Amino acid sequence: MTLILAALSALAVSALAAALLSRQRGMSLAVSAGGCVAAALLGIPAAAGQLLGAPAARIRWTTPLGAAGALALDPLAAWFLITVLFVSALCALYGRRSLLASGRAISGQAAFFPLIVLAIAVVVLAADALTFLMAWELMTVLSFLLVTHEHERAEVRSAGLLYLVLTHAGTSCLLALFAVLATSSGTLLFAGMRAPAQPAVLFALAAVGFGVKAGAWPFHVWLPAAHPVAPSHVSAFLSGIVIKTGIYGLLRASLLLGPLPTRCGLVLLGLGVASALLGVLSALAQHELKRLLAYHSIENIGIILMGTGVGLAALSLHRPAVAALGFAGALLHVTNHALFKSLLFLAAGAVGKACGTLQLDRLGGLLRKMPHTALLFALGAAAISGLPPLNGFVSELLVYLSLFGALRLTPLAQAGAVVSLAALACVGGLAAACFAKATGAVFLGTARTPVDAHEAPREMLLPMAVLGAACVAIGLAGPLLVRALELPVAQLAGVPLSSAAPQDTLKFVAALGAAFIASAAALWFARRRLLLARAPAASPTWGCGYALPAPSMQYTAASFAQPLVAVFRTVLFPERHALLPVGTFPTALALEEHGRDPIDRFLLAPAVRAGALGFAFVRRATPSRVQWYVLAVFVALVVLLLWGIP
Amino acid sequence: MLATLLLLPALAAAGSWPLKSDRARVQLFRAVAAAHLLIVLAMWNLPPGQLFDGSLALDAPGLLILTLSSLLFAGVAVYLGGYLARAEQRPLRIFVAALLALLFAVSLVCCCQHMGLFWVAIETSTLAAAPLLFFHHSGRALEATWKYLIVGSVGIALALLGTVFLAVAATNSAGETTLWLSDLRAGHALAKPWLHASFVLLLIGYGTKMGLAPMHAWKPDAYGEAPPPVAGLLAGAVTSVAFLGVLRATSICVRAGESAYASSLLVLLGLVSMGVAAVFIVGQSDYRRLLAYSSVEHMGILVFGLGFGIAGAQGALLHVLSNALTKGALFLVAGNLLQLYGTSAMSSVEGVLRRAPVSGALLVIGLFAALGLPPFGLFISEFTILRASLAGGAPAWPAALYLGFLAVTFLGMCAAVLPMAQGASPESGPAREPLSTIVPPAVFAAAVLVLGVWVPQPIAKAIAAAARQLGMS
Amino acid sequence: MTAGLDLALVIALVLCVASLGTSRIGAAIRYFSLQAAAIALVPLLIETRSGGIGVHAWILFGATVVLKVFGVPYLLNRSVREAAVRSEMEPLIGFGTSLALGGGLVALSFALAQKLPLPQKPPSDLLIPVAFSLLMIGLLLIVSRSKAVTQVVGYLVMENGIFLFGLLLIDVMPYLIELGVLLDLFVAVFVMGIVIFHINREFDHIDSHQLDSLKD
Amino acid sequence: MRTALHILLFLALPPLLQGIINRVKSAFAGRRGPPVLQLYFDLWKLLRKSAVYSTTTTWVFRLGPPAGLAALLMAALLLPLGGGLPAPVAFAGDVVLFAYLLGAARFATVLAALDTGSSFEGMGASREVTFSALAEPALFLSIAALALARGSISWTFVLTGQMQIWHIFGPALAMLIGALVLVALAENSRIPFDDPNTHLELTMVHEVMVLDHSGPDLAMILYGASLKLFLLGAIVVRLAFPFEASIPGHVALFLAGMVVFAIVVGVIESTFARLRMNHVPQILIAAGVFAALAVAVILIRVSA
Repeated sequence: MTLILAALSALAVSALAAALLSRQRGMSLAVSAGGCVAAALLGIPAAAGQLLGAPAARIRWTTPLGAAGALALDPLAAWFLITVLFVSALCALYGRRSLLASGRAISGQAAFFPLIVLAIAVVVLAADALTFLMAWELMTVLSFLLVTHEHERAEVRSAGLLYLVLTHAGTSCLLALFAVLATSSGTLLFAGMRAPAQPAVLFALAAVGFGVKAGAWPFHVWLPAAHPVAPSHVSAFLSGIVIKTGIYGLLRASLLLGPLPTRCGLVLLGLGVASALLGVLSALAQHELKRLLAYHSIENIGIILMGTGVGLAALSLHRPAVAALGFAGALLHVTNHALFKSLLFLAAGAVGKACGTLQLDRLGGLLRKMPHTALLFALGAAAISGLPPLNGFVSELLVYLSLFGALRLTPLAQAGAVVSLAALACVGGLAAACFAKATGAVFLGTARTPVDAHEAPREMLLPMAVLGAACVAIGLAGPLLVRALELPVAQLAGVPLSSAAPQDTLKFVAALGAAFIASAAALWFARRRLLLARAPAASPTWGCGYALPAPSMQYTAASFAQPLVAVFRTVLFPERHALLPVGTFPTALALEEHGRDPIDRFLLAPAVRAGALGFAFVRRATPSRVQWYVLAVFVALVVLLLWGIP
Repeated sequence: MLATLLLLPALAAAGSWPLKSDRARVQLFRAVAAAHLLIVLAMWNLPPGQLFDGSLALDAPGLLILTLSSLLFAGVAVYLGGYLARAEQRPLRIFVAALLALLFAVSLVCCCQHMGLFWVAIETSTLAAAPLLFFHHSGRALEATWKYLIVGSVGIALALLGTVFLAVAATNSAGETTLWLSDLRAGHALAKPWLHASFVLLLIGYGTKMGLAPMHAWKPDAYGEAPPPVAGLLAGAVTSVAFLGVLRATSICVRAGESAYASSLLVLLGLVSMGVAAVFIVGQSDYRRLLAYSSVEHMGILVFGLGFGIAGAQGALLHVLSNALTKGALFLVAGNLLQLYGTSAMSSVEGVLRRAPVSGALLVIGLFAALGLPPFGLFISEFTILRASLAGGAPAWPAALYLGFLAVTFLGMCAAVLPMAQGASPESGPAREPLSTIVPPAVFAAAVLVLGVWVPQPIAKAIAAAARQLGMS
Repeated sequence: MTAGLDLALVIALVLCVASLGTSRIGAAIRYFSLQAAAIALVPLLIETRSGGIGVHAWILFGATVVLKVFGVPYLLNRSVREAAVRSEMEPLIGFGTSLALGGGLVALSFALAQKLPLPQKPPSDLLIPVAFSLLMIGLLLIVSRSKAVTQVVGYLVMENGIFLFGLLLIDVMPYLIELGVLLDLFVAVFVMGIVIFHINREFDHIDSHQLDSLKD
Repeated sequence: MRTALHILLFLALPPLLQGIINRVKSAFAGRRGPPVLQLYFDLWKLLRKSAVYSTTTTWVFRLGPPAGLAALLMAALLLPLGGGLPAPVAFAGDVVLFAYLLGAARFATVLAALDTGSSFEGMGASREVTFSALAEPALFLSIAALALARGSISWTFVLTGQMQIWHIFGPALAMLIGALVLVALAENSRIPFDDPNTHLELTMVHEVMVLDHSGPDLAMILYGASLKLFLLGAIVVRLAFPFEASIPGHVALFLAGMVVFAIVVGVIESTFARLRMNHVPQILIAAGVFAALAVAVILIRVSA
């Protein structure tokens, strides 16, 4: 715990120092990044020790108002803490360089970043409701401040507002949840909390409250708006880390609520399926890289929720081994997604900085200009598509294993598992399609508009490289993962992961993964040998006989995704603006399709509009003469007197 | 000591009248406010004693709210220097005298241990505030003052009636009665119908002064037209002392074994206030009126919390402190904005963070504090109240409505204030912000922060002692 | 002397209803003044029932007469004179309707009084109903009239009702409080008078119709 | 020894399957057709040729064929021949790895296609990912059905000794085979999903993606395609012919089954027309529904 506290204080001190130094941009950013790195160096070993079985550590205090508070490091917390500290340190390092290069005032950014890391670390470590909620809301506020860095742009402001308001609505549910828990068990400490009679209702509160933060469908509307407008290292951090706190909260709440009915797990599974499918489908319809990545966060949260849902359902049906696999998949995917999604956002940020745009149909051919960024982006793309031998595959495999295990539960769970299997398979295919589209449109082919792009500086590439290396390492780690996940899973499922015996699977997956790399390399070198003697010729791409191919004639990202979008148009409701050909010699033609979110378009926006109109009507109808004011007092008096006096 | 505390502003009010220069008047006010604050702070350590057989004495809630008011006055006194220097020049004779009279009245309210005297003190504060509202002498200020006076007077008249009813309720078989708080709370047999009627009247009466809906209508008009520092005093100090009235009435009711009755009314009025405020906050176009409605909302939270026993009262008392400081800070910032942009229409205010970085930051901080976000004190108090509202198997709908209204208000406030703070500024460089106009709101905000992170021990003790008055003896 | 007490109360009630029906501001002020006089007598009449009239009652009588019967009407008349407005134009609620409403409120007051049994028998059975009536009709005056001065009259009528209630406690209420109440009332009217003066200057007449520019 | 035999079979035979299919199609068309070993000759020829690389392409283009082939080779290690010939690598969940290795191969190919910057190859890539994404649920539902029926999620167990499940789940397995054949055809871009022989780039899916590959790269791609067909065919064959025998006999049996599979594919290609592109998703979704029905039937049987 000492190390953990040292890490927390490193964050706090660096935030303070960064704030005090805010006049010197360089110093301030360096201090901020330094704090995050120091926290990672101090905190990760401590948390890792916890994963390997060090005794649980906690500190407690009592506030003057009599509320008990505590911080505790248990395996579940340790797992998240490692992810948080690792990714945040890399994002901070990247952010230092990219903010320096941006040339605009950094305002609070340097101070806010260590602070939000601190808040998230406390969220994870909190062992009482009040500390948890405070850190939770602090995290919301700070992420809002980080997102609205470039608040001169109207879209940034509206996205920030949407984020703040929706996540706060979620927090209201959490306030209710913890207030009920605290009153029914008479303590704010997690250790003493017992769920009252209907845990399902409380679980619903938790699902909504944490679901909003996690960006689960249908509470996701804020996510694709807010993540793209933030500075890239912040987007990376939000997508990689902040939304995962929703998952952490859900897991923690399930521990607090004790045995839950099976339907809770199945509802979560359903939310997961919906999030995963709709997330990836919406991503396909996107034309902007960071928005596309943001929708993929929804997809991956869906996968995590599927694992969690199976875990909870299996737990309630007394199949701890299946539950262990589900939770293991969820936990590992939390970390994996944190790694590759932040890698992708950081790479996208480098592209945005180099080209000034992230519109897929304006980019292209960047691989030649930004080879390292391209390599890392492609690596991240393969990882997020769940392709072996990278880390995304391993966690998806664990989720698959748990779903297969769930095929032997009750009929309802079986049905859920079948649907989820089909959905997860489809999601895998669609994600690969979408990332083929993104990688292809940005890095491959030739530039669609002329840009003078340069490779990102080394200080930005290095954090990305570390993330990429971590993706590969986890993909090849094999049974080591079982060791790492053993205790967190035991905490959630009641039995350690090894009781579900995934060691063999992971061992073979790692071995085959290594063999895959080796054989691909062998084939590559074999071909080189063959071609050594006969030097290959160079020519333009075969244009199928057309003599004057131009870069603008390349297949665009939009057309690439069109067949899939067309298949799923009943789910996506794309908005279409068409200027169709008229007459014999049509002149202007145009076709635009926007994948505007159906939840936003048909539910949220109309509701907000209706509310605003209704309120405005009441406001206008309210008289402003003093006579009416007095009448209101008079009426209140008579009503209360008549009501109050028997 | 108590006598000094009360005489100081009263004499200063009289003494400021013949002074030659307005400058000297403001200096006098500053000195008195500072001395007042010092005396009040000293009272935390030295028992202040009592006056007139104990008609005037300080108990825990009185001391809390007195300290709060004194702090607000001191802050506004510092602020006024910078504000008036840039404001429209007007003679300050009446203004300063009224300010000092208000300070006197507010201090008096906090010390009253007799419900009749309490009423007199509150009425005095109402009257003392009227010239402050009318400071700008414009047609709009006139209208606001008139509305304030009429609605406030009707309300306060009802409170007087409530006080009379209380005395009737306390009449014993020997024909003797009392309005001493200690007697009323001692478990005297109180006549139930009269007590009920009295509670309704006191709640409506002091509720009007607090600005509970539906008696709140004067509030946006008054706060919207008063000079912002005055609005800050009204929203911070005057509403808090009015709340003290509701607190006293509730404690009497609870001790008489009528806590269920009192709770139902308090919760009802609290929720109505929060609901009405939410409706009027969403889409509001004037930031000073917005703050007024936010004040209505927080007054609703206060009485809502009061409806839930000791725990709720503890939350409400903490809320009174945090809310008053937050409102003080926000109105002072609003004053800066008004002077900078010359209008209180939100549509004309944009990019404050760029144009006046400190005021902008304070605006955002104040907003977050007012919305009950951590690490500010209102988060703790709102959560405490929420917990209290769910305790003991109480029905969940009040808590659900409470959370719902809070969420709608959150939406409205954010949508209104954030676009003011953020965005590009039309002017090139940041404007000059004199220290005296930013230090007081910053101090208030810092105090709210402290209340959210670690409530100082003496304050926590005082809150606990005050909340115990809301329990059965 | 119960008859005398009842008579005073009935006179107060009638004057109060009458002020609902008049369109002339001067008349309304006069009615108030007379009503205050009737009410000023009430403490004396109560005391006479129980024997001698105490110093307390005399002081109350004196203060009421000075402040309410003469002081307040003087202030109001001055405002009216300066505003040069004589009659209540365009009331929000017509005179006939207000009278009818007033009747209803008197009935309501009698009903409410039934619900509030006094611990001890009051000096007169009419005391509480009349007090309630004055309170309600005062409020009705404020709500239904559009001239600022008439609203002040309404407020004063209401205050008179509260004063009557206060007389229930004539033996036990400390002087200090009662004097404070009276003084506050006087200052309130004084301040209102000043505001009316300004309204007059700003809007040329004291029509509070004008005062509705502040809204959302 | 068994592993070596397994590897040998899976490495050597795939091009033969192509040959048989082509012969069947020729027979239907009344032609003599190319030799059965034609693909071997083609591969040999290509390996000896040099390559032409577009100036637009980068290492991504060059990585496509080796990576794609490597993934398919790994996948080949996961399938059993049955009858005492388990897969060289078998573990719980290898079914998932198998599917995802196919996915990895596709990803590599698609990126290589996009690297050329050609609009035609982009179009082909787009269709490839569309169809395979839609085929994925059918594949996984089939796997789920088999897993339920056999109580295992390893190909080696699922595809070995499943004689008795035909007695219990016969109709469901028939539906499954139907679904899997459709998946196999779609994954390999064969009629009715795509016509590998057409020379109109606009109509093609897989073939158009590899327009720019030449020499050894094309060899790897062609070989990979035949391997992929062989792998999916092997699954269908093991399901459809669940007979077991001693090792030599079993290998013969398996090969006979593969020949039948090739003939069936050839017949289908000769008698069906290629579907319009926008009808393809419907067929794939239908395959998914078949598989789902099979799952439902098996679920009811299992829990009964």
